[in-house]
Amino acid sequence: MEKQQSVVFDIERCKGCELCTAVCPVDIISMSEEINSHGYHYAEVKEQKKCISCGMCATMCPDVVIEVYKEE
Amino acid sequence: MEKQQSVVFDIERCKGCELCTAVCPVDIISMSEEINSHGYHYAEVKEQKKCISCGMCATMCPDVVIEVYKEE
Amino acid sequence: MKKVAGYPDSLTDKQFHYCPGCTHGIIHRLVAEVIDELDLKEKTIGVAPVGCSVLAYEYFDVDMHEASHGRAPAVATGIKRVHPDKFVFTYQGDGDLASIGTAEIVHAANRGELISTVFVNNAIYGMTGGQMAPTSLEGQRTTTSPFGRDVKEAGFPIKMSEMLTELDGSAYIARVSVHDPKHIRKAKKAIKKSFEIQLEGKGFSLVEVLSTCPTNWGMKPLDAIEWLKNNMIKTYPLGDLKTPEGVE
Amino acid sequence: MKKVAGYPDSLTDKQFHYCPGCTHGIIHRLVAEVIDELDLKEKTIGVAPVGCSVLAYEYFDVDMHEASHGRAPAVATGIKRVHPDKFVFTYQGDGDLASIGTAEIVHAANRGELISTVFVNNAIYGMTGGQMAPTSLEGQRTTTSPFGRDVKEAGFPIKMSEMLTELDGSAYIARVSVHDPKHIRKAKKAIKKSFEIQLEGKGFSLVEVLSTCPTNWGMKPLDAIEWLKNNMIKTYPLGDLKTPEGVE
Amino acid sequence: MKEEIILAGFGGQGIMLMGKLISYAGMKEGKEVSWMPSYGPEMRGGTANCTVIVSDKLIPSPMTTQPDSIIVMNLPSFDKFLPQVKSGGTVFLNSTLIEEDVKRDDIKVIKIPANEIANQLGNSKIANMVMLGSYIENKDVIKLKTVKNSLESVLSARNQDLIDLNLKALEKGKEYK
Amino acid sequence: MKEEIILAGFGGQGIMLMGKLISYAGMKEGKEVSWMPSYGPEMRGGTANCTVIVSDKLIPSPMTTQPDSIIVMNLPSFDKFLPQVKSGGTVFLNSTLIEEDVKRDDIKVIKIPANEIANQLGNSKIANMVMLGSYIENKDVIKLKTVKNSLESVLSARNQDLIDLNLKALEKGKEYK
Amino acid sequence: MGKKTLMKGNEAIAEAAIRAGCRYFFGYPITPQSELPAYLARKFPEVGGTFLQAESEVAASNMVYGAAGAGARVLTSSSSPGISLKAEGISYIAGAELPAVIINIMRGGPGLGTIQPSQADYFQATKGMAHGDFYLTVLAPSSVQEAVDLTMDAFDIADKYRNPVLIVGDGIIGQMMEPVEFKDPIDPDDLPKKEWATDGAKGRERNIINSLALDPHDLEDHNLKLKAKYDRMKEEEVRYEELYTEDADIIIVAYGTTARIATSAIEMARKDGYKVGLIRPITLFPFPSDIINETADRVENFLTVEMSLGQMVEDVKLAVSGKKPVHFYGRTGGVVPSPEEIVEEIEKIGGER
Amino acid sequence: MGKKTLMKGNEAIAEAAIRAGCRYFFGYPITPQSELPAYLARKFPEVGGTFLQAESEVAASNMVYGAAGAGARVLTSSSSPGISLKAEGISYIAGAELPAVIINIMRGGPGLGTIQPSQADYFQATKGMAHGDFYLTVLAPSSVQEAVDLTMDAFDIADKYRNPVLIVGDGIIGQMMEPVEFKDPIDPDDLPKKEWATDGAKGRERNIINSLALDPHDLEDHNLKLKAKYDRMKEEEVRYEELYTEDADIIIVAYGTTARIATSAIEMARKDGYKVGLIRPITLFPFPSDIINETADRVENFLTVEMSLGQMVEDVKLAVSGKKPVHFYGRTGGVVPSPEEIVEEIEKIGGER
Ligand SMILES: Cc1ncc(C[n+]2csc(CCOP(=O)(O)OP(=O)(O)O)c2C)c(N)n1
Ligand SMILES: Cc1ncc(C[n+]2csc(CCOP(=O)(O)OP(=O)(O)O)c2C)c(N)n1
Ligand code: SF4
Ligand code: SF4
Ligand code: SF4
Ligand code: SF4
Ligand code: SF4
Ligand code: SF4
Ligand SMILES: [Mg+2]
Ligand SMILES: [Mg+2]
Repeated sequence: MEKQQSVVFDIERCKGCELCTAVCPVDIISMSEEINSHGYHYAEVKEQKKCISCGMCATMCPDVVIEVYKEE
Repeated sequence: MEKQQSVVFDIERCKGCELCTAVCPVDIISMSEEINSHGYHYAEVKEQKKCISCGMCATMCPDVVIEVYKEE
Repeated sequence: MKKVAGYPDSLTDKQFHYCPGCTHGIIHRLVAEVIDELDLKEKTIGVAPVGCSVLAYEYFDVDMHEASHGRAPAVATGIKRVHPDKFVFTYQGDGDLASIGTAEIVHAANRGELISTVFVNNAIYGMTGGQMAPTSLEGQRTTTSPFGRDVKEAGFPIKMSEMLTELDGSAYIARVSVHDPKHIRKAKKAIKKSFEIQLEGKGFSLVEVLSTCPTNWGMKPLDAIEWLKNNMIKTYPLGDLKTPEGVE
Repeated sequence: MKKVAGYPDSLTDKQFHYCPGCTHGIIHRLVAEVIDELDLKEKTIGVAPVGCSVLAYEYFDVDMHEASHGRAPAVATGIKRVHPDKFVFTYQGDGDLASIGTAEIVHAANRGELISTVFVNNAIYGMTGGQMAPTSLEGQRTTTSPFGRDVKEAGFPIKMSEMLTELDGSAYIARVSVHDPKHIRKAKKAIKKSFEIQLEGKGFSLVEVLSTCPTNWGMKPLDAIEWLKNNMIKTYPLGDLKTPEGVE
Repeated sequence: MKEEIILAGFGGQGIMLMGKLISYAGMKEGKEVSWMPSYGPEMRGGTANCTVIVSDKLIPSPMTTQPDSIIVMNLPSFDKFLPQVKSGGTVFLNSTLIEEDVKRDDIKVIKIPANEIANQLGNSKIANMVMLGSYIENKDVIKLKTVKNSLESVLSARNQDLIDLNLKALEKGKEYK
Repeated sequence: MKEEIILAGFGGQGIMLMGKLISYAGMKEGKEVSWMPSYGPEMRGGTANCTVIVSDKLIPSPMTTQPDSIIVMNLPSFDKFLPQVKSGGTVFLNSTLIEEDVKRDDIKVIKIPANEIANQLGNSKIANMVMLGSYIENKDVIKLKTVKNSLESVLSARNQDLIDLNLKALEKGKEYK
Repeated sequence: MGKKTLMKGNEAIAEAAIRAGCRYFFGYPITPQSELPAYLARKFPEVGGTFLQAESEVAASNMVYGAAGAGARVLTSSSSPGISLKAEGISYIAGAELPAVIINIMRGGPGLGTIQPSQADYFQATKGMAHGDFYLTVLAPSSVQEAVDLTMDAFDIADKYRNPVLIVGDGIIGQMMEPVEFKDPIDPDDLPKKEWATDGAKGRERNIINSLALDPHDLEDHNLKLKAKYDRMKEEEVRYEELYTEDADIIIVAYGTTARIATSAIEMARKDGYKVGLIRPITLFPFPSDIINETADRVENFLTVEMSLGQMVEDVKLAVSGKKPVHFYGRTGGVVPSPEEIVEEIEKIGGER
Repeated sequence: MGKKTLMKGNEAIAEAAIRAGCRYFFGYPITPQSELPAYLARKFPEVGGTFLQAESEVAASNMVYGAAGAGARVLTSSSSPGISLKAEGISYIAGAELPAVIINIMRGGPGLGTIQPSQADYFQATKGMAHGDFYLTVLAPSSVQEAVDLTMDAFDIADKYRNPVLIVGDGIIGQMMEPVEFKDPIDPDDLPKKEWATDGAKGRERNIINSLALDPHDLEDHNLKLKAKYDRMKEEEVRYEELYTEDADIIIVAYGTTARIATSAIEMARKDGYKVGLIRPITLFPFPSDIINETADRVENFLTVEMSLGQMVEDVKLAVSGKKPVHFYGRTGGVVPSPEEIVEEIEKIGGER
């Protein structure tokens, strides 16, 4: 797990429901072109640095896909 | 059935519960010394003429023992 | 001489099997009188419960269906759906309605099922010999609460009628008592109203009647009447709890 | 970097079997987080229902008991009576709790049984493929109400939580939703409060969580969230319905 | 020795207690015993009856269709059980409430005005003890002494003051043979 | 003639419909048919499969453990059903999602890049029809004409506009042999 | 007879019920029978039928009890655990002598089990459904067409005997699509009036629907009356199918889907020279004991195949009555036996060829 | 062993449960078993037991399910219709492999029936209790003393096999008073800890109580494991009593109260020269088939006597397997057969003497 990132997706758990995308206040979550082994287009954040570590996405995610880290 | 009487008890139905006795405003209902075929001391009114045909006793009787008649 | 009180038409002439002073008998008479007054005898189907009034089918001189314990509202639903133009009522005890039959009465009420329920609450299981009912009072001694009902362990006297008012399908819910002639007359009015609610298609209706069980309360009939008056009514206040116009 | 959101300790690492976007998953996480926060993991016994969350026993990393359909409160009662010092919760759907299990939840509440119930109301039978639930909304199309729920025939959306407030044994009843992060946080608070109520021995507690079923509602997950927000909350208003201090 | 008894009467006449006393005494005297109540859906306040068997050997059926004795305290019970009594058996009847004549000559009949006596003793509830006294006296099944001792075990504590009265009733009953 | 087919893939790939079309056409052509879905507790969004049998005679078991053909549209299905295919049977595989090689030489393998073609036709949902087109062409079980007619009966009315697209997909599938 | 349509078993049963004049359904959702109520919910409005989803199986069972008592042709359907919950009500329905049709699309048990095909409710269906001495007529179709035909018959049998009829299938029967033809529909208004039903005692003596008897002798009389009905069913209603029995020396006894799989197995085994035949009970109660007993005189072995740990095999043994060995092969928990497995059993019995 | 006391069967069973270390009772009132819960309600407080009157039999059954899963020795009791309602829950308890003791004081059925003695729940008890492949251990006492002894054993058997044990009696067993002696009480704290129970996963892997299996093969494995238990019961738990069998040429098979009545009948018939013996099954499941089968080699006739239309007689026939005729005599609906009636049946079989 890349501890440098603010927001980490366990993409194999992601079911591509898009709920996280709708709650991100800075709108940086998008769905990948690729599918995971279950056939789902998973969620990803490309511009990690824009993330404000608000945790909204993790709060909303029904599949406990997301971990969020904050600068201490 | 004696139509002359104001209040008529079907004594074979009476179970001797005494509920009627407590509600008669003129307090004329008493329990007989005799028992009916079920072994109950049944209710009776000895002073029919005192009856005011108020129907309280019949209203209270759980066993539909009592008919009440009123002068027309 | 004019008859001012007597034997209703809608009762068979079979003698009740109830214990001396048991007010089930009064309630039976009231139901029969209302059936007479509303001229329902030839369009009524009654549903008897399992409980002391299981033999209700022997007394009401109408078509009767003896249900399984607690399921009278489901049985009545089946009947009413087949004969929507007929009058259907259930007669149920507190064990029947407030314990084993909880789901059935709640859902019949919630469906606004066009049936009328006469709910005889005597705070005990009469027929089976005096076990605690969900409606038994706090501290009440019964064979299964021999040291008095401990509400912490056995739960609180359940307020079914209040609970049913919360459901959108219930149109009329009332609680009455039969401990004296005045209240008996009120009880009859409530039963009549509840039957009319069905006839008018307004929804589910239920009248809870506080009733005695001298035998299992271990009291003389007159003492039982007093106990009802002095104790039960405190826990179960009387009155219209819900009418088509609103909740009390 | 400090972790501000992540995987709760009280969840196994087994992936949920729920459909994409099904909010059962959110509710699972909240329950696990509360178990973590109250340090209950080693004293909890959870009861799973029959419904989509039947496999809850695979997810909560605590002792679990899979109940029969609707009877989780009875199963939980059995467990709690044996282990009064342990924490016992049930997790139940609306078919489970508000339909087949009506009697069990009513009486657990009335007994003031010291258990906490998480009641997931998604207005449908998810697991069996989308039949009408007692909580389905008026006009809602389901496989068993294909022309929309007709309240005259099928009854009204049932207000279980409101109904349960009428019982003396219920100490805390709340309704929450998980349609956005703000409400999710509120939901968690309510769940935590309900768990604490049990720990404090105050009585029965229940949190009704409005939840989605994108699959059987026939909607995309995001649309389902919207539908919940715009339709369900109207019928099922949110808030604390009953607290130990009083009824709302 | 094997004695099969049916005891019957109105509910409230203390039939069951009477049966229990016989069983209890039998047990105390080292016999095999069984006590079987009718628990049918008889009309409330209607009749009650029980079957008691006292035997030297293990008791196969705890029911009987041919009792050695019947103790009957009201008319319906008399009508119902009289025909069942074994030839050579005994009928103990409460003659206060049963005025009928016994139309069988193959059995012994003992008439006890039990309610009358009980009322004389000041408590109509102990008519059963009068009957029991006569039974004990006439049949060599259990001893009066054992029954007296048993009374204390069977009657609940708060009825202890009734015991004296009961003993009196038992003694009175002995007079009817 | 008796043909046993297993059709399998992800939920949402139109597996069940494909099977129904074959059955329906078979029935129309006067054959005995059966269609049996898996209804197991597969993970939601997981795999779906059904068994179709078309025969001249009454069909005994509607299940098969040795299918004559399998039509597999994703990798898990390919892995699961490939070993079951009867020797001499045929595998129709969706080569867009199944890149694996078939390691059996006793069966015929037909690779159809079904998703690719479907996407080219503008709707990924009709990959199943591409597979079906190939199946019809390669196996002498049902006629394309019947399937075309059947489409109208099987697709619900509001999908009527999809029919054209489906027909195109069927035609495209025919090209893979 | 109409034209052939391709239909799922569950839906076909529902359509058959409509055609049998059934207009009342009370049930509670459960897999794998869900398409049945869903079909009725869609179709009943067209024919004025009443579809009601009950709050539970217990309630559904008692709604059926009420509706049947009120004189209607009424249907309920469920799957294994749901049937267990309906049991008390079914005992009342049988006790009160009411006609009703009950469907059990069986799944693996005990407990929650699986939703896969099973026949492990045989004992429940034919013997111990609930307390007391009563039997249901139990029908076991092995194809969608037969499910349709038996459903229509079921309502007639129920009315004829005033007894509930249970149709047992499994997920294969329920979920499978096969071509079916339907008989012409019956108009419920054309059915004979049930004089005993509760519909308001207008111009007649009142009717009472009841299963209580205060006096045990009355109940015994009633139970003997029930027994007379069951005996009559044994005379008049036994149904079974024989296949390849003429020359057989091994007889497989199997019902429902298992019978079809067994048929495949028999066809395979015959190719290898095993003379195997099939007796397929169509009525599980009354059980076709006589034919099995007679057949026992001329065959060498019986093999009962079930999706259970061994239930119907007891009835087969009772019928064979020690004349010949009765073997058993069963799969359980939702596992469906394959023809190959059955062939192996045949080989074990018949010896290697 | 203590001194003899005179006790009602229902109360004696309750006392025996307490002495077996049972501290949890969940039940719902029903006649004729009412004295059992009433006794516990009175006595449990003295030993710290929990008596809870459930809202229904369905709830009671599931409370037992919960408490058994939580590791307790737990009891429930009911009578026929109530047992029918408990059936689904019992299937779960058996499926989840939990120990529990269930009492059925049977009454006449079907439906509401009567409250008089009956044995018409034999099928339900031994075979078709509910959906799925499972059995209960079924014990049938014929005296109050035996009811006491079997109740204490029942808890041990339940724990040994992790399987529910059902004790069947009838109103005679339940209502009758007979002298009884009790074994010394067991302290529940001395019982071995149930490692599989749910009591909060402290310092161990978590425990799961469950009857669901997603994969039918897993469920099949589970069911085969259950079957292995049942087979072991057949090896280790069969109990019966023989009386006058050495020289008998007619064997009566009867259980519970009926066996006692049959004993009276046998004693009467022997006086008339009929060589009649009794085999009394004490375990109805596992059924004492072997002894019956062996006995069939040396006697001429079997007569099964039941208070039913004929249920156990099927197990007798299965055991006899056609070797000798199996006759049946039954009373039903709450009617108790008299010894005289049974003697008549013996005469019919044995010929006038
Ligand atoms: C399924 C079932 N459970 C239990 C019983 C036993 N039973 C008969 S009546 C009754 C309750 C009676 O109480 P209630 O309903 O309050 O009526 P009451 O006799 O007091 O009028 C019970 C538990 C039964 N007959 N059926
Ligand atoms: C006794 C019984 N009846 C019915 C079922 C079938 N069944 C399984 S889950 C379920 C209802 C699911 O709905 P809900 O409780 O709302 O949970 P959801 O799936 O929506 O989360 C039903 C009816 C069953 N398993 N057991
Ligand atoms: S933590 Fe907040 S800002 Fe970062 S990705 Fe998630 S929702 Fe967006
Ligand atoms: S909410 Fe979770 S499961 Fe859904 S898309 Fe986002 S990360 Fe994936
Ligand atoms: S009618 Fe009135 S006055 Fe007359 S006896 Fe009855 S209660 Fe008394
Ligand atoms: S109330 Fe009725 S039953 Fe009671 S004593 Fe009076 S007349 Fe008799
Ligand atoms: S037991 Fe109670 S409720 Fe029943 S008849 Fe007697 S007094 Fe009435
Ligand atoms: S069916 Fe509905 S409730 Fe069940 S997992 Fe899918 S979305 Fe969730
Ligand atoms: Mg009551
Ligand atoms: Mg739901």
